[in-house]
Amino acid sequence: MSSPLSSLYTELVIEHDKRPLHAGLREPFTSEVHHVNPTCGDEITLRLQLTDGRTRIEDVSYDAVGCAMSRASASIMADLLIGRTTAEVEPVQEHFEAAMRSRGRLAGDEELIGDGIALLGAAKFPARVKCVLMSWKAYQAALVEAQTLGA
Amino acid sequence: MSSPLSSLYTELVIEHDKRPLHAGLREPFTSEVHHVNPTCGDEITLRLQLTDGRTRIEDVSYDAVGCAMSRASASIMADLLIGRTTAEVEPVQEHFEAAMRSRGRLAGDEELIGDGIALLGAAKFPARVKCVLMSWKAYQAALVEAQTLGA
Amino acid sequence: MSAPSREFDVEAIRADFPILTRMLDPDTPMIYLDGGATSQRPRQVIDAEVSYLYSDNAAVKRGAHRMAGLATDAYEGARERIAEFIGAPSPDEVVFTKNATEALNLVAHSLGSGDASTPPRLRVREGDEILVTEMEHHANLVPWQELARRTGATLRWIPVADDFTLDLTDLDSLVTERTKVIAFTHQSNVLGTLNPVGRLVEAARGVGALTVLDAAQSAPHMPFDVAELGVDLVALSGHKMLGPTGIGVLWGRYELLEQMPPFLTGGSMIELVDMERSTFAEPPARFEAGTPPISQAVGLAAACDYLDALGMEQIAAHEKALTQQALAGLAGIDGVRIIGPALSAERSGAVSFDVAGRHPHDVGQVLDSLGIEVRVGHHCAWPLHRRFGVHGTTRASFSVHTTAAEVDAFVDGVAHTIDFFGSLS
Amino acid sequence: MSAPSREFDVEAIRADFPILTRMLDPDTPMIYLDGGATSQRPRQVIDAEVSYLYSDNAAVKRGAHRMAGLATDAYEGARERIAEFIGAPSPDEVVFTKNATEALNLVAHSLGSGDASTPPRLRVREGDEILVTEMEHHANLVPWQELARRTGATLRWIPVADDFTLDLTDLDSLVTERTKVIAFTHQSNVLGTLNPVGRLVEAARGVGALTVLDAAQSAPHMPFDVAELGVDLVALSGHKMLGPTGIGVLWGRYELLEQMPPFLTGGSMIELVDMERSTFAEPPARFEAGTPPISQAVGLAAACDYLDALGMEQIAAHEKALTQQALAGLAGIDGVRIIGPALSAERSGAVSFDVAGRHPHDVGQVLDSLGIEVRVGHHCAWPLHRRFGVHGTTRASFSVHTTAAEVDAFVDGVAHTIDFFGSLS
Ligand SMILES: Cc1ncc(COP(=O)(O)O)c(C=O)c1O
Ligand SMILES: Cc1ncc(COP(=O)(O)O)c(C=O)c1O
Repeated sequence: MSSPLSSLYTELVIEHDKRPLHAGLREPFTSEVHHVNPTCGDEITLRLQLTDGRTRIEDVSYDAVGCAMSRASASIMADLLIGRTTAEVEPVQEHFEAAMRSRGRLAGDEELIGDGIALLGAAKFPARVKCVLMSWKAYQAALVEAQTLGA
Repeated sequence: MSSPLSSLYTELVIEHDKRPLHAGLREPFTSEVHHVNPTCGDEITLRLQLTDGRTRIEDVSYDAVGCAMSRASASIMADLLIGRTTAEVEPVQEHFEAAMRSRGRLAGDEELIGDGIALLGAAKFPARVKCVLMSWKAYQAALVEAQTLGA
Repeated sequence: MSAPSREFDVEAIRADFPILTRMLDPDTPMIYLDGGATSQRPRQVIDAEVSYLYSDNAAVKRGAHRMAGLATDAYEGARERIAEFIGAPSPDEVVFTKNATEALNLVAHSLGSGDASTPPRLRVREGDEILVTEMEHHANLVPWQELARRTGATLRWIPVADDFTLDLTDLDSLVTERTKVIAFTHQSNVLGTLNPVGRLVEAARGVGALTVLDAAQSAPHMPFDVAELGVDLVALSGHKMLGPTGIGVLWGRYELLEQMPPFLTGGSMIELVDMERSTFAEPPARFEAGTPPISQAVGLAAACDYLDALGMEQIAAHEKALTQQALAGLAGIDGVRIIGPALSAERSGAVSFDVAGRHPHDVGQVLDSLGIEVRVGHHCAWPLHRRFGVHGTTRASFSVHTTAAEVDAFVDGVAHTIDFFGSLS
Repeated sequence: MSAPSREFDVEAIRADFPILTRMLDPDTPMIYLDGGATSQRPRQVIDAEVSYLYSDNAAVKRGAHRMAGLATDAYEGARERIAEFIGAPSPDEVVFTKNATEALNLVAHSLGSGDASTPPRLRVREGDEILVTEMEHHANLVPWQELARRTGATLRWIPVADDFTLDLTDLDSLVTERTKVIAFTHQSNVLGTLNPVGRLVEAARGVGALTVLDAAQSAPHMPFDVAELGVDLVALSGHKMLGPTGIGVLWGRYELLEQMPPFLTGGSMIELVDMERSTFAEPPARFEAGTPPISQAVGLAAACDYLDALGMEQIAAHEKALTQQALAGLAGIDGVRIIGPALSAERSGAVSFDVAGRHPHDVGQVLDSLGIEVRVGHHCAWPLHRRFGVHGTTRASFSVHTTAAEVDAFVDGVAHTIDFFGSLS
């Protein structure tokens, strides 16, 4: 097997793909969004439950149809988000996106992005970057919706 | 002066351009058509007067705006048509068109097309063939109109 | 048309495609099995375009100078060549567009132009029906949805049966006196299925409906003759037939084109223009607003020369053999389900499949690591994928330059992919 | 952006254009003064396209394999390069079309799509007004006539004054609360006149109308920056800026593009498709249905590199000097009337003129016999020609590769033409 491929399908990715964390759609939720990747038809429905004046992420639940990368990404993301404040999560998201879009130039800070580090192999495969980022885009949209709904 | 140019602007062409025969719009007429060359904006209004059960061309009158070639062609055509039967004219038109479209391969039969021979220099200039044929197209359309009107 | 060569020498053909020697990384030669998305171009096509640009380039139609004459000859000569290639009775029936998608949009917009002087047969209005099929590429579906939305017409469709062919059981009730257009693909870009053109043309004629054929996937791969097919309008893409991007073709019967209102408007498609209104030129000029894809037309004509020199019968036979090989190979792999007819006799060389439990992106990724370039996703035929309960498929498509060894590598690659993911579990 | 070279070395530039050494017949070198219709292409542009085709060609966006990645990078890289060239804040504001004509049609059709969910500002309806000018190219006139016809809106226009500039006397009454769009050319392709963009933008803003700029003739010849111009939408053609045919550009402010309904529909512009309806992708994808002009985008990016390396300021200065030379030369010839501003400071290097008593076809023919390739006719601006009482004009247009000696030859050629016809009388 050529090495870039194993850098993509790491053990952690395979593990998250097979046994995704926090999967399924749960109640209650502050907002719900549905995102599609029109090039491949992948879909995610994501629910975000905020508490403490809409600053703390109490739950992220989702239903994701997609490739191993996109499913693993949703699982890793949910695990990173749950229990933190939206403010705490901001630098995580920024750093993760920057690393994913860096085409491999940014190594990624494990302190910040945790298991997300296992997804960075995809940064060298431009077509896969979208797969990985879809769940994060959905989170972002759900957050905007939750916060404007509350305003 | 390069020789293709003088083959185009022959003395006869210049003569017909300056003093066009049968020019102007006259009454009576069986049919009238208006033709435009959309690429250059040249225009001709042509009236056809048929007699003898619409078989004989009694008059062709016209108002032509265009380049030397197109004006000369209208003049030469009117002179060729007037006084003949539409049947007599058919082979003239066919031969003239064929020669004009031959890119110079067909020499042209002076017996048939008379002064039309002076226009054949344009056959080597594809962009000018349309100029020369515009009046003939107008005649053809006027003929069709005159004959369907009569039917 | 050049006489086709007697034997099909794939190695000689490959020498005409410089890109085929490309390495994806130092150890991985490229195996390009995505001609269904876009074909590679032989040197002859590129050379024709470059040599036009280095010697005859100018604006067409509008100029009187000699360069304009040379450019116009090149452009109109290309139109004649393409007319000949598709069996069009006259080059005036060949309209150059930017791709097959524009050709189909042109028809849909022209039929919905709302110009009151257009004959009723060529006007889609409220209450009318447009019939498509469930296997259409989005290019032959969305423009009709939009036409229906704009006009108030109703879109209906012929379903696809479990055997991957059109289900014509209810054809008689789907085609009604209200049907104005039947638009369908000649060959599915996913299933490979070849549709029964004659049957649909007959149904359309029975009610005076127009037939619009999407031939983007068929014309490059088999003998193709618009006159024999009996349809009214046909759309093609240059880049799928060894030609350039940026050019497509709409063919239409002249008597229809002549009555159809224009779509794109602007220079070179007019008759008379004043500030308030304009009248329009005869076809094909009426449908070619603005500066057309000139060098691309020259390239496309060279592609027709190239295809004809190989022989369309021979190309079809070559690709059919490869398809058979691929189908047989995939049939032997557990967990692979072919989405399309199992017999090569009923289909073209676009072979789509599903790998149980594996997303096509992941399948494509492993194949790519082996240098095998196949397409993954819904291939712009989303409803068709839904019909078969899959989110996407992996598709290999075969071309004039594909070898039996490449097909073997592909089949082995699919087996390897399944092993790869199995080993990770 | 590459640093512009200090001096403008026309001979070195000419060496980049192989076609310029072409002979029209054994004694007649070609003098190409028709860049206003279509420009010639430097070797660098052709090489960029060919090298893309020989190493990276594949379908963009749709594929996950490495070749598709390379092709997508090339295509999206070209979008970034063009965004930079025109000063667009984001590449997502750059839509590739087939030519400037399609870009203008796209806007006119999108505004008239009739989609009820579109904000009123982006919907042209009955009673609305569309304002154009009397000097428009048909490409920026006929699509608006057709939009008016389809929607019941009214087309109005700003007249052209005797000094060949827009007559803005009645601007305040021409721009009303009903005005939805002001569409105008940056630089007339006939007169050479540069229009007062700022003034028109201000008038449009006053009533909330959109501004659509036809920059087909300006962007290739001067520093051009959409952000500075302040307009809302801009149309460009690749083939007029040393790039390929088959590609044009629509630039638009993202917040407008985002709200505009699609025009052409099909693959790659959708979000979700089912048989009954579809939703659409974000811009620019929303406006790029089907396979785009991929290699042509690569060529166009190379053309931007080439122009920037010469320097747009330097190009403008070079062409201005030639224009001045031509205007001065023609002014000395009896019977020649310039149709356009007499001072080079107010205009570009498109010099149109009338020769008393001589049809432009005849003028062009004599010039062509001398190898001088100029354009004749109404240059797709028929109403403008009527305005000045001429059926057509003869137009010379100057490019980066035009030399002072060529302009001399042109001026001498015009004098010779008049003598030639004089001698025949
Ligand atoms: C001012 C102007 N606008 C628009 C166009 C149309 O450009 P194209 O033919 O490339 O669409 C042209 C060129 O003919 C032009 O000169
Ligand atoms: C069946 C079919 N129709 C239409 C198209 C659209 O072709 P293009 O993208 O060249 O417009 C394609 C190609 O994607 C196709 O496969």
